[in-house]
Amino acid sequence: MLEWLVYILVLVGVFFLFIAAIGVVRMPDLYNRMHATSKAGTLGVGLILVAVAVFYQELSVAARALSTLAFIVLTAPVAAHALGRAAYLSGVKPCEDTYIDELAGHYQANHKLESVDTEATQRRI
Amino acid sequence: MSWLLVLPLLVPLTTGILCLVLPGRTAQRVLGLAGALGLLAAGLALLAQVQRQGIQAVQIGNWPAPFGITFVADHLSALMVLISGVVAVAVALFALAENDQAREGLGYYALGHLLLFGVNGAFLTGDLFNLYVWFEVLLLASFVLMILGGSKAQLAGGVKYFAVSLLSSILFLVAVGLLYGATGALNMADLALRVERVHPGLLTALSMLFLVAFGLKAAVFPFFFWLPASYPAPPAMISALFAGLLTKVGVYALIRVFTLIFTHDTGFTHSLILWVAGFTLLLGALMALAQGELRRLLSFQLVSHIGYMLMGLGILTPLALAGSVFYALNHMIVIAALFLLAGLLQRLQGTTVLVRMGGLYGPYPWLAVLFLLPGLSLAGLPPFSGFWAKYTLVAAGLQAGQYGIVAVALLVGLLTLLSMGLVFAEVFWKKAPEGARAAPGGLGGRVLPVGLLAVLTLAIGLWAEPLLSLSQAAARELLEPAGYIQAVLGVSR
Amino acid sequence: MEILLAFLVGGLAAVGVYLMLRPHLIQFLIGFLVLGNAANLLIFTAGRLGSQFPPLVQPSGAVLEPYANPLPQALILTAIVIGFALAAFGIVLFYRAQQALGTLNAETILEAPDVSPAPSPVDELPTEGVRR
Amino acid sequence: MRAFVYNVVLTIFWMAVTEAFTLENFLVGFVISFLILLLARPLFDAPSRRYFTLAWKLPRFVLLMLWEIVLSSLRVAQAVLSPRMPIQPGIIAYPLEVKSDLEITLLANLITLTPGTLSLDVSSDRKVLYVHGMFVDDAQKVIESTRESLEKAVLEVTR
Amino acid sequence: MNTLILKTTSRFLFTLLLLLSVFLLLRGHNEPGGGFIGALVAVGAYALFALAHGVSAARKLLPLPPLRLVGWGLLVALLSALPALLLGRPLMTGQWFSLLGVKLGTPILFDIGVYLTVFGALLSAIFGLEEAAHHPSEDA
Amino acid sequence: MSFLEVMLLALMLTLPFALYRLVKGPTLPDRVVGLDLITTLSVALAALYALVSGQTAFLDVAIALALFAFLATLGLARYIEYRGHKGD
Amino acid sequence: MVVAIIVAFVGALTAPWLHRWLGHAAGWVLALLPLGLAFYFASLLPEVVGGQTLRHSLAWVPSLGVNFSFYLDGLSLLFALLITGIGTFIVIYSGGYLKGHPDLGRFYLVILLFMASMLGLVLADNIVTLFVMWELTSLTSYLLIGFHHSEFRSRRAATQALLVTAGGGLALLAGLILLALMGGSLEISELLGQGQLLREHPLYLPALILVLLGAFTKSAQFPFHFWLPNAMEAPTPVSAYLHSATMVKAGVYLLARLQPALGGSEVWSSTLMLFGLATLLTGATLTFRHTDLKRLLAYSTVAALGALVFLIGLVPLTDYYAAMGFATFLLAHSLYKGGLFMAAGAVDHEAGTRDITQLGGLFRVMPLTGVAVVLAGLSLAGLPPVLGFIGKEVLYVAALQAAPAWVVGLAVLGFAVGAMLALLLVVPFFRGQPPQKVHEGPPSLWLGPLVLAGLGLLLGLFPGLYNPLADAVASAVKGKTVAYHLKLWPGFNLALLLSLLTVLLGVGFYFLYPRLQAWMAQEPIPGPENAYVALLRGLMRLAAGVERLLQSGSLRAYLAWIFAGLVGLVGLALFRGGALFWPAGASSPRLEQVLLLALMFLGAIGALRLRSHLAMVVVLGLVGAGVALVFLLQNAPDLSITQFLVETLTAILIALVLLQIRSIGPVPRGRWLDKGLALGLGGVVTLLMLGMLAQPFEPHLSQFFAQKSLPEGFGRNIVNVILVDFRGLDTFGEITVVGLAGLGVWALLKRRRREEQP
Ligand code: NA
Ligand code: NA
Repeated sequence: MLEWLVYILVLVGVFFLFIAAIGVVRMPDLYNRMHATSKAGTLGVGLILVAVAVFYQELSVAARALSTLAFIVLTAPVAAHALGRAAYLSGVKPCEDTYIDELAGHYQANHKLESVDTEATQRRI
Repeated sequence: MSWLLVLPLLVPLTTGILCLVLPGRTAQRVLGLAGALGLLAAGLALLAQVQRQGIQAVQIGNWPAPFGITFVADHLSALMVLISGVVAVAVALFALAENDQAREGLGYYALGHLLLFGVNGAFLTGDLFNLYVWFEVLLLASFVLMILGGSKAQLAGGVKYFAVSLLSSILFLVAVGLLYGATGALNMADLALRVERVHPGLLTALSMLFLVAFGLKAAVFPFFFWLPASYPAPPAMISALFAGLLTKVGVYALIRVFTLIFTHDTGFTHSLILWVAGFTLLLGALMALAQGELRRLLSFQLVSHIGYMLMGLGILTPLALAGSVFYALNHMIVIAALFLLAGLLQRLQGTTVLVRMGGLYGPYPWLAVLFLLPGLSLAGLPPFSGFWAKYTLVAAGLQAGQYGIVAVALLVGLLTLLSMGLVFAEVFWKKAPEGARAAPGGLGGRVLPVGLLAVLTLAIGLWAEPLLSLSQAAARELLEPAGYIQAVLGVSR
Repeated sequence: MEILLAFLVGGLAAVGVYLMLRPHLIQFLIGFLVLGNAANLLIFTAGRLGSQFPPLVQPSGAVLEPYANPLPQALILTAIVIGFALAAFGIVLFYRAQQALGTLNAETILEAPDVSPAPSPVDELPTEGVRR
Repeated sequence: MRAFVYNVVLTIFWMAVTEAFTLENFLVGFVISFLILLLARPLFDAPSRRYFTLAWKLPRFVLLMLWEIVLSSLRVAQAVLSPRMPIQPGIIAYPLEVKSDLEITLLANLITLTPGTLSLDVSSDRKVLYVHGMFVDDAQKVIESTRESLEKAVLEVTR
Repeated sequence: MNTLILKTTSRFLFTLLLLLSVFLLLRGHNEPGGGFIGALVAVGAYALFALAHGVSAARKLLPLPPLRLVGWGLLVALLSALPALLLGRPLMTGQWFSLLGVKLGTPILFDIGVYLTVFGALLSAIFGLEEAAHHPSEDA
Repeated sequence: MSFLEVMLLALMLTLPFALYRLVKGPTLPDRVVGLDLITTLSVALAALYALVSGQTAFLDVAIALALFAFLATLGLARYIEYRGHKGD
Repeated sequence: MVVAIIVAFVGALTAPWLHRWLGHAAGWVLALLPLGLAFYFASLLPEVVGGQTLRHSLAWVPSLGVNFSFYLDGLSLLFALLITGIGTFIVIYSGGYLKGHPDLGRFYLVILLFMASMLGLVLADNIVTLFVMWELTSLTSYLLIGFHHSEFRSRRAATQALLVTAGGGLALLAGLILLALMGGSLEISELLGQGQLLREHPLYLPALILVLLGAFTKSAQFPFHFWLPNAMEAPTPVSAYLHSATMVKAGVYLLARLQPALGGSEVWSSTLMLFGLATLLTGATLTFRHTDLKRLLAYSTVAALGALVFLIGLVPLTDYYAAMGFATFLLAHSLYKGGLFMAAGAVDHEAGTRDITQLGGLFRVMPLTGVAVVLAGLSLAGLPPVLGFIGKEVLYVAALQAAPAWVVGLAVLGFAVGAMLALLLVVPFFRGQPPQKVHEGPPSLWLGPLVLAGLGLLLGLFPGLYNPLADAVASAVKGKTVAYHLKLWPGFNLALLLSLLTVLLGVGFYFLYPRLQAWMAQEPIPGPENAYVALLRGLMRLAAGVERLLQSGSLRAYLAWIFAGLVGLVGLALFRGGALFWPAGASSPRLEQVLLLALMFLGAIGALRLRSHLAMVVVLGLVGAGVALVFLLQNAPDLSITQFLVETLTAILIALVLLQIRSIGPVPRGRWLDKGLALGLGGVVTLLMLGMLAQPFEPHLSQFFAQKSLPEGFGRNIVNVILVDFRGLDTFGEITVVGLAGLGVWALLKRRRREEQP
């Protein structure tokens, strides 16, 4: 019974990893690709790690598997943030379909970021 | 007495570490010299031990061979260690006078002794992979020493030295890996027994990898280019240390593996080594003639004379091998002396470019003597140590009917003599050119180590028997590996 | 598997060598790293493959067979570390060389900026007009 | 914080008396001593008492997060797998209510992990979080839903 | 990189990485890990901190300058090799004893030496380069 | 081939996608995303292999990778921030 | 005898100190050293003349069979007496000639060292000892010829002499070693008895050629004669000593010494006669070109050396005339030539010129020197009643006995030039006016010439004084006992007629000389020296060319050489040894791993076309990760972790550095050479790996580790136990490497920070 749970977890995990991979290929620009890895990727890995925890039914193994998951959850968004920000700063333009870009023009020469007049923004939308 | 065998390792290591840990300038200087003297003493003790009791082996970590790492001292190893101690002492003395606070602040003493740590490890280890590690130790230490101070020339030379060394490193690694894969062994004595089961053609091909990897270290044709590109760059004492020790490690490794492991097809491998030796000798000597700068000239001489050491290995008779060993030992002293001397001249005249030098014979006659002793020794003239080295090789070559290489060896002797003669004429005899720099200050304690080495080459020349008979003992052991294997593995072939 | 690895190692070695022969020294360094990977795979293969278990002794004291040959692993670990140290040093060396020499072109880093005439046994070296 | 230290000290004492220094025993001891401390809650001052609320807010928070991740992944999957790629990407400025470093960071990271949004950067004056959205058909809706679910959750845990 | 998110996260991840590093070091003799791996992770911790907060801030989190650590690491390794010599055994022969049921020995000490050396050396490289690469706009 | 082994193979089949992005780019950050994906996949592979082989030791690979690999992304991001996405 | 030689060397070493201490008187005191040695050797005369040979030997390098051994018979004794005897006067003469020269102390040192070496050379029994002394004479003469070192001409002459003589010495070394190998001994005295064996040995001819090369270069035989006149750049005492009586005679000595062992073959006699004659004629002919006293004497020396070599070639062909002629002519020449050189120096010293056309009327102002020149001139001309006459007489007798008539005729022509030279030398003393302020030099300058020339007269008048020693010399050269009665007046014979002819021709030449000289000095005559110069210029050009070709300065070229060497050597060995394998019994490929390997390869190839280095690093990250995954799937968790970590840190480091430097490479359009080398190397690596995998593998090491890891290493992670225990020393080295790298990086960067500070 537990075995089946493991199989399902793994299967779904692999599925999401596939989604992440395909997303990285198919998505139109960098920022959208990062969505694929940071979400589907995290989920996919997470499911497989949970499968490991379930499979061994040992506290020490589960602890390691779940802390791995925790680490990924901790680090993946930071990495995505750093990369997205750097890419934007270096001039990687969002794809043409991009609906709105409120960040445009707000980075100063020394990479400091201005805040925007939120009222004005809300009006624009 | 197993500690005696690891002493040449522990002394420089401890010195190097203490230099890293103790920041005081005085402490470092004292350690720098004490460590070198200690190494010399350790080398003497080890040689005495080997003399008395034959080949020594110790199983590091007490794991029996071939499973752990074995350290072995036969005559060859012990002699190499001893002479490296001599060079170390000379360079340490020079360094005491030469070093400024800046270089000491950059860790000169620690680096120097860690270099010696690697060199002696390489001389003493009985394990091929372990040898790789020692090579890397001495390599990295030498990289850092080479760029210490960071002048443009040093960086330009350092880049080339580094690049080629990387290549040799990886080559050596691959060679060890392949040999391990073909035999399952890493211990050199174990390898000597197991290579018999390897397909001979494959074994020859593997031996070629070692030839290239060690040939790069030894700077033989066609792998020598890095040496003249880099050795002239660092301060003289560092060049001297390198010239004295580093290429000899390559030569040592070649001698070791091509007497212990790859002896199945000497008709091919060792003939090839002879060709390599011949080209190295000739091209090195020729290119030395084209040099107008002393240290670059010496670098080409260094390359050329590596050929002599390979010549003995290629001929592979007891006398020839003894010649190789003796040549290597002699050359360590002589070339270190010459590079140090270049340092003295640099200090006196502010340059080592021959055309801008001159006029030293009158005011510095003893300096002329200090040049002539090692210079003529390098050319193989009596009554200096270099003569016996060349004599032995020539005699061995004639005995073995290898007339071609003997002719090359003699010709190169003449070219070397010409080269040294030209240097002598330019630096000492020629009038100082207009505006030549007047000697500032003086040379201070820098002269002492050069003098010691120069006297040593003369002393060995006059009384060659001890070192020659030791070299012969080394050669006998090399040609009869059973003793080595017995000492390491405790079994006979 | 071993045979495939032999071909992969050869292929990686070719790529590494090709990069090492490029004129830019950073490419040389990258080539070295590729070659290092190839070398590590080579050593790994040299210890033979086909294992099913890692070389860990079970708490019971037994080693599950066939275990992966631990020796090449130890050798590779050492080699990786050394290679890494070399690479780290090299990266900084190249950086400094670029700063000091203004180039990292393997063909233009000169080794004898001071080209001085060699003395000859039959013709005198010019002593006039020698810049010091 | 002090409560947590007490908890750990008690756990160690538990392990000592049961003479078993294992991970399992640590967990058992931790839970038992936590329950005991829960009884003794009035003995602690107000800031320390936050430890006990956190103890049950945190798991809820984590579960919420997991759920959000699953949802967002499904959304991505849908987008990735559909042939026409129905996305409407955009970068929007999200006016922050949270103030402290920890809160901002937590929120930003959560936004990245949750449906269709990805934090790009925080303005230097910490007033605005710039977010890349995959499905920005209505920016205001994105902002509001985020404020309702994520920012609230963060504030619950941190304050 | 001057970002709030990274700065905040890095404080937490720094300790986490250090913890992982010690974990990998100590269990290395029995499970995957060991001095080298542990040291790399520790270097990662400091590299992260330096990236987020600047090198000088990271240096303050070190008890000794990195190069001094190299010296001490090598010294520890050397000291682990010597007891055997004093007892008349070959260099580096492992000397073991039990403390509270835990098997301790010179090889473990040696691994700690490895840890310290690698940590110090790589950190000196990372810090040095970070300082060299320091960009004016990164001033926090 | 057991189910898990099939899954292992399936997981491996995601790598070509990453390779595509890696080689294709077009910008440096895109390649970094590719590398990031490879890291994530590697964590998954390590975890899955811990299942397939029955050896929990491989979980340690996953742990180390999970906590460490993002440093590369950070380092590269820093480069991109100051030197641009074209790589120079 | 050994002691004598050691005393000679040690005595020489004291010279600079004695000079500093004693000042001008040093020459006289230092002369006591050769004088004492001369007396010592003279005291051995009775034994040697009595037919005894003396041998003294010290073990020197016993492991090579090299002894510091010495052998005294008539030949070596004669030489020893010449060396020490003439040496005595030379030292005295030097004190006068170089009075006040700042380098005089050094000069004493070197010339006495030379004397000691020369003494060692002629006494040596062991061929190694002989060679050592031989090269020492070359070396010391180098320093002596270059005494006026600030002149380029002096330096060039010194280098030339060194190159020619030391170069010949190297050939000699090879020849001597061959002889020793053939004869089975390093002792000359033992080789002498093995002439038969040596001559029949297949290596006889090469050995002979090598020995002759050594002897001919040293003794300035054609075509190596040119260095000797050039060596006249040396101060006169040097010429008087080295270039008349001693060093240049070393080659002659050696030939005479080895005559019993090597002589007796057709090739020996014909070669020696041919070259001897050629040298004689060359020396004679070139005499006409010069007016410089020392040059004239130098060419005359060349001629005399030719004559001596010619005589040695004759020795096996005649019963004893040639040997006796050798003994006599050798001594005569040494005496008159030494005297003449010193006299020429004295004239130069006092008159300020050595040009014979500028000199005149010297006898009035320098009578003692004049007497010496007249006596020596008689000897040079071969006129009675001096020893030179006897020497030439016996020579003619020997030549007539064994040489073809045309050879004898040519020899007469050569000697006639000697007679002419004698006239040229003597006449300025009597004709014309002396230059102003010229007067006789101090005793140190005229004592030597006078004594040497006088000795020539004495022995000419009383040849019986020399006869016993001459017999001993001739016996040594001949290889069997010779007893010949030397007389001043041999009676009328063909030889006497030839002598007369010689003198007449000489007088004739004397009158032709002014015109001939003017004509011959006009155009440079191409000779072997041109070849020497061309050879060396060519050598230097070749050297520069080779350097340009090989040491081009391009790292790429160096690497290409290395790769080419590697592929070539390994490829050759593989194909030659037939080591091409397709291993059987490898583990079966697993699908997911095959996929992984393929991806790694594609990634690596894909990275090659990128321009950005960092992009390349990122793409190659796939290879790094792939390797880690291979390790993972092959059950090596430690490796996998390490690989991942290291790849990550490497990427960080590279990114950090590339932040600072330009990192776009040129668009990689590779050279065919690079591609070929890359493919070649890849192929070779694959072949090697396949070969390796085909070998049976023994896992004995790993089995041991697996067994002992827990029970004796107390660790369950075998890899870690190997690292910290089984092979802990590797790891020790490894961390040293890492530490050094850290130190290096720090040193590199620290320097930079300092530079940045103002
Ligand atoms: Na190496
Ligand atoms: Na290691």
